[in-house]
Amino acid sequence: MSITYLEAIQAAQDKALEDNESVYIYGQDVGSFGGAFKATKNLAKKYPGRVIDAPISEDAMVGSAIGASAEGMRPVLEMQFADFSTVAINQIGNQAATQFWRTGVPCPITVRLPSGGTEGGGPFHSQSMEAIYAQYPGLIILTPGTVEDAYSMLLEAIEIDDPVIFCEHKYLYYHLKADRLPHKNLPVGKARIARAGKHATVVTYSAMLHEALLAADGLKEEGWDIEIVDLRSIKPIDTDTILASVARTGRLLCVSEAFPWGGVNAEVISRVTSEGFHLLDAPPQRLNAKDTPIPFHPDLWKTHRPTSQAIASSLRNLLRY
Amino acid sequence: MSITYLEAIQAAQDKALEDNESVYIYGQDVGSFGGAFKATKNLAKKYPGRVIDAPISEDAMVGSAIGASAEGMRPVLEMQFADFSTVAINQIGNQAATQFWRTGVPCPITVRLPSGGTEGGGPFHSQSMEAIYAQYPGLIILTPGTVEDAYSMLLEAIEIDDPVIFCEHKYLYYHLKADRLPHKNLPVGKARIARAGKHATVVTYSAMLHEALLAADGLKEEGWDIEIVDLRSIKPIDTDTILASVARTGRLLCVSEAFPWGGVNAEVISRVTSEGFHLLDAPPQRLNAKDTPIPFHPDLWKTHRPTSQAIASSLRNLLRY
Amino acid sequence: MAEAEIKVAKKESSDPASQYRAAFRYMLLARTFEERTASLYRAGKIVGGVFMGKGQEAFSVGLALALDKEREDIYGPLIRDQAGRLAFGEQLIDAARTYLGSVKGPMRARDGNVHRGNIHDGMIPMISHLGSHISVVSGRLIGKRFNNKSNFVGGVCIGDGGTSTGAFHEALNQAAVEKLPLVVAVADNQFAYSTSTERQFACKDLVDRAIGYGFEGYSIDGTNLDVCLETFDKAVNRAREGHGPQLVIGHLLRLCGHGEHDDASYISDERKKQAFGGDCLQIAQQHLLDSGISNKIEISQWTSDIVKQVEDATSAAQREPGPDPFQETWQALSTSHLSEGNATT
Amino acid sequence: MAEAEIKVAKKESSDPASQYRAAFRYMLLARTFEERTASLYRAGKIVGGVFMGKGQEAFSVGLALALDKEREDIYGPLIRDQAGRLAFGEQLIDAARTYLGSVKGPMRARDGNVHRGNIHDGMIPMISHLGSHISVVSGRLIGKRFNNKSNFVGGVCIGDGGTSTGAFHEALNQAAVEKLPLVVAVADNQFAYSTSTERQFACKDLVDRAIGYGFEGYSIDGTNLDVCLETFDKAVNRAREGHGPQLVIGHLLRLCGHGEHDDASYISDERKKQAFGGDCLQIAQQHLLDSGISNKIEISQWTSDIVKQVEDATSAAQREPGPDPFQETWQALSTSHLSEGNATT
Ligand SMILES: Cc1ncc(C[n+]2csc(CCOP(=O)(O)OP(=O)(O)O)c2C)c(N)n1
Ligand SMILES: Cc1ncc(C[n+]2csc(CCOP(=O)(O)OP(=O)(O)O)c2C)c(N)n1
Ligand SMILES: [Mg+2]
Ligand SMILES: [Mg+2]
Repeated sequence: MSITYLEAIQAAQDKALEDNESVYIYGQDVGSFGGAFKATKNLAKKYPGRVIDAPISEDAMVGSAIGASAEGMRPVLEMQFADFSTVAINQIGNQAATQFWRTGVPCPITVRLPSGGTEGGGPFHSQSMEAIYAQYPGLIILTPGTVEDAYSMLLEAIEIDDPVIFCEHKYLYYHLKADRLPHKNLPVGKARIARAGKHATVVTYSAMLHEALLAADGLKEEGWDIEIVDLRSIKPIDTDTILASVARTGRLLCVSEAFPWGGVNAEVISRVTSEGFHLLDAPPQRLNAKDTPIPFHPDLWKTHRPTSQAIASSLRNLLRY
Repeated sequence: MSITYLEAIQAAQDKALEDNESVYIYGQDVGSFGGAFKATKNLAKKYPGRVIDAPISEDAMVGSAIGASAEGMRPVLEMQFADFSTVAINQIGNQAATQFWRTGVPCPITVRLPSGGTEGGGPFHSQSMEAIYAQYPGLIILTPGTVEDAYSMLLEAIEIDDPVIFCEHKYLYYHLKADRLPHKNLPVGKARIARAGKHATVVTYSAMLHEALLAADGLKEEGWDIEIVDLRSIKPIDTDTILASVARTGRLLCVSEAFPWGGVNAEVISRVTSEGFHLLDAPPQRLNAKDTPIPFHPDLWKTHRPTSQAIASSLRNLLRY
Repeated sequence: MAEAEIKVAKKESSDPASQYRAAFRYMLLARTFEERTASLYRAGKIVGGVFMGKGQEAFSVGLALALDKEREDIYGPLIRDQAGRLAFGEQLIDAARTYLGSVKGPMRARDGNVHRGNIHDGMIPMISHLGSHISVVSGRLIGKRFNNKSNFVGGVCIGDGGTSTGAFHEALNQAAVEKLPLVVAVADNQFAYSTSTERQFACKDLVDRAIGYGFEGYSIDGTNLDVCLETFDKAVNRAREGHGPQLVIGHLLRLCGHGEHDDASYISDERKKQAFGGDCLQIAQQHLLDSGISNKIEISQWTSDIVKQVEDATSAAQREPGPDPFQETWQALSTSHLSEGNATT
Repeated sequence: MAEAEIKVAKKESSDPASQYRAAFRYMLLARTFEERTASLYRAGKIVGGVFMGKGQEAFSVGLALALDKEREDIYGPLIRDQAGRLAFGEQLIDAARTYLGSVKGPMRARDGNVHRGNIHDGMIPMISHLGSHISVVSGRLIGKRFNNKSNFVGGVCIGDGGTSTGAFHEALNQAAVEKLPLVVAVADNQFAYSTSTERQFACKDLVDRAIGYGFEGYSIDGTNLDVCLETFDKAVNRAREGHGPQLVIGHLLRLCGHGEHDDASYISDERKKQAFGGDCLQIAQQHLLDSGISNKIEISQWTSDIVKQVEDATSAAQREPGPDPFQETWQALSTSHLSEGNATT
């Protein structure tokens, strides 16, 4: 048997609906249609009345989920694309994220964001919004990069008593496969050494994990052992695991598909340089998408986002330092 | 004569309306009432039909400004509080910011955000949103920290052919005074050495500039000379001026009132460590607001944001390193 | 205590006269309390904005009195709903604590003034972004439906200006699609801050929006307590009985500045003489006297009771401690082990 | 070239028969072109989504033909407005270029497919977020008013699903307050992706929203070209003459999937047989024949001309170069000296 990243997301929702009566799913076309990407396939039929089509009203979708959560429900929202969550950012960042701190009443909602670029996605169906949400206090931001994490972290997200922004990567939906779903997995909050190495550390997450792994394979042939840290969650960030890796390698490259200003890479570098300055044998480097909207044309898109080639080239520079 | 930061903003809008027929002002209560903070005082009367009250529709406010700019207008929008621009973030980040890159047609709109904390402002009237907007390609983000900059940079903002997010600090509105308005000033894009020193560099902007200056005054008595860089604009960031300062002092503390994750401090530290790693004699440090919503109560608020005391204490640690 | 007595009057009696008497006393209590907050604000004892419901108490109390906490009704007040909050069951001391920064208030001094609420008690603590609380109230109703409850209603307040927000629209449409028992009370007080309604909307009456959402609609004189009580009673009952969402527009005038920092000099005296320009509290008092439902002596007794209540609450709250920054956890998450604390500073 | 000929017919003649003939040919051109893009999509030659206007061409062309570029009218099409785009003056080659990734297209391959437009030509290049282009069209009208222009109109398209967005609401309300000459065309094609209208709104007919905004409203059979032409003619004229914004709801059925990746199996055959389920193109063709406005021979000549035009445009666009990443400036700002370029990478 083999299961895709997308199927893992469907399976996690299936299990959550099965295990917990308080779970329901709400989003555009998630009902009998099964969602734009089929992440809720068959669920409406299997759980009548609990997988509900929403009008094109992202603000009201989130607002109502916040209210329902106060009645003991655990809503799972699907945004059709991460990009469209922009019109719900007020409910997410100002209403959901502040509720526990203001009132002491937790707000257990999960917002699924189909994120990241694909060929032909263009400026408004390709965004990686994790770093925008991460600026808001009161949110947990998950960025699974493997089939196993997509499954176990979504299940955990639904159980967590705080609002979770679940950034699943569209590029991985069909491309990524695993043999089976995990029974146990690293918990949310822990980063994973996705590849052990000794010459440099790459800190990355989501689809870029796989570009980094490819780059490391290539560099292996040149005699370099690259260690790769998969962040898994970008808020919180598992700084200890990163520092331990940098302590081993002395070199740091951060890779993210998001826009360059601020964001995960800058946050990781700031933590490492502030807490592990002495561990670094070379200036920490980062690689992001370019500072323009995300291009439609595949040739432009491939240049806009970091690729394994670009990562390898950055690593060579870093290793030569 | 003496003129406040707020009066400087009013004066800049007055001059822009006077000098350029294409300028108009649009925002809630900006008309005969003169705006919630009186930043458009008298302007509706002086420029009939060009200073217009908007309904409580921030999304439509920005959308219409984008359209009007394509007709040669140069709209200046007032958000009543920066926080409320959240519901316009889609028009700002996805519509205005992408237009030039997608079409080649510039989008000269200015969005004024009364930003930052004041006593009793609470979670929704105190936000510093500059680092959220800075993540979007296609925006220029200005953060004036002096009366002179408030004036000259707002005039420049209105002339710039790209969307400008003008983050004016409410705490400075009445507190900050200057003798006169400048005829000439540093252009947008250049940082300013607000205080020369040799033992450590503080990079900051907006209201925190004044906390940093106070801290530096205090440390002077302890024998330390602190250099202070006022960023003035946080996108673009004048990396050269920062690096030159760090080259002089060997020590870096970044201070911002915004939430801690990512943001200006992380971006500055990433640039400095990547390009000026060898200049640093100590790990770069940062000081932000805490990672919770902004508290209502003045005593909590003072602890939540960085103050001159907190800055001085961070600096002492940094200097002892 | 007079406050408790008002509540008894509300619950125990459904005869119109007692209801009217109770409603009037909530209005008077709200007015008196708000006037006290205004003077505390002017004295520098309250920070942040002080927004008064002066002129809207009848409309505000009308909705809240029609709601029933025992049936788990939900209430979503806004900035001018002191009267409604009290009628829904808010303790005066909690209002005073919130304004005065007591750490014992429901928001623990983290949030202030009109932003208070009590989620478990069914009173939504509004955030400032107008319109955004409506879908939260709807969500409460959706949640109750999932939990197989019935007979509940949600009542939510908004101003004329708030109807221009996208959030308002999405929430009303969603409520109609879900056929929720939601009553939306729009206090058309002719102004949003300084902006009068001609610059806010272009329909004749906001009730004209009801049909476009599939709501049942009511347009009423919001200065007339009788009309308010009757209309909300009807609307809440219709919602409870499954007739779907209800839109009630109350026509009235804001009899104060937007906040206490605003002298409202832009509101002309003529405006106050026009239709719906009157003071609902005075009108109600006159009605009490004219109809013989009450009398001068009783009203003056109520008044002095209320003044004392207000005095007691504010002075008690003032004696309570403010928050201690060093006792704060400074964690925005309930899941402590995922909270980063100061990782980033 | 037949395309140019169609345009002449539009401009020169206001007699209904010629207008109908011109409209029909735009519809046929749009249908033929979109069917070609669909097969190119299936062949893997087009990336991104392909969304067809099948069944909506009459409604789409109706608005666009009523607009007049010489009066600086503005047009804000959406994903199913190929017919309207062509009638407004879009060159077929530019459409083909955008789908096929030619760098010579108006979006230079930076953006694709339905997201094309031409700002200087008055055609708004939509972003994906539904509803957000309406206020941009309004802004164009506000800008023209500031520039003391007159007689201009803005026409803007949206679907039934798009009416649920906050952006839609804010824009319509704003247009009404500003009394803008804006015509909002809502193609109620019974579905938003897979979601049918009962899950989208709860009023009887979306035209019921007109009164709540202060718009003039029209609810029409969107499958009948005659009705579409006449209604939009009237609505555009009313807007031009200063009667303020107009809302036109067209009832019709989406005769294809949401996009070409979607087989639309959720749309039942009965639905297609119900009112407004017909194919506007077939209906118009029948009308041409029945009324004698055209005849089989002419229509078949038009058809073969159009097939050739479409073939020419798509094969020309396919021969054109794609973008060269190394020639790109990768700058999102027009102010080069403030552009950071790769400062951050
Ligand atoms: C989205 C949003 N924009 C702006 C504001 C600032 N603001 C607070 S109250 C107010 C006026 C509200 O008017 P209305 O809804 O009529 O209520 P009223 O004050 O008259 O009770 C404004 C503009 C806000 N709170 N939310
Ligand atoms: C704000 C927003 N949310 C979600 C989407 C995703 N989306 C694209 S088209 C569509 C359905 C649109 O339906 P409708 O408005 O009826 O137009 P139609 O496709 O029927 O022409 C959806 C949900 C979007 N584009 N924008
Ligand atoms: Mg009002
Ligand atoms: Mg539709």
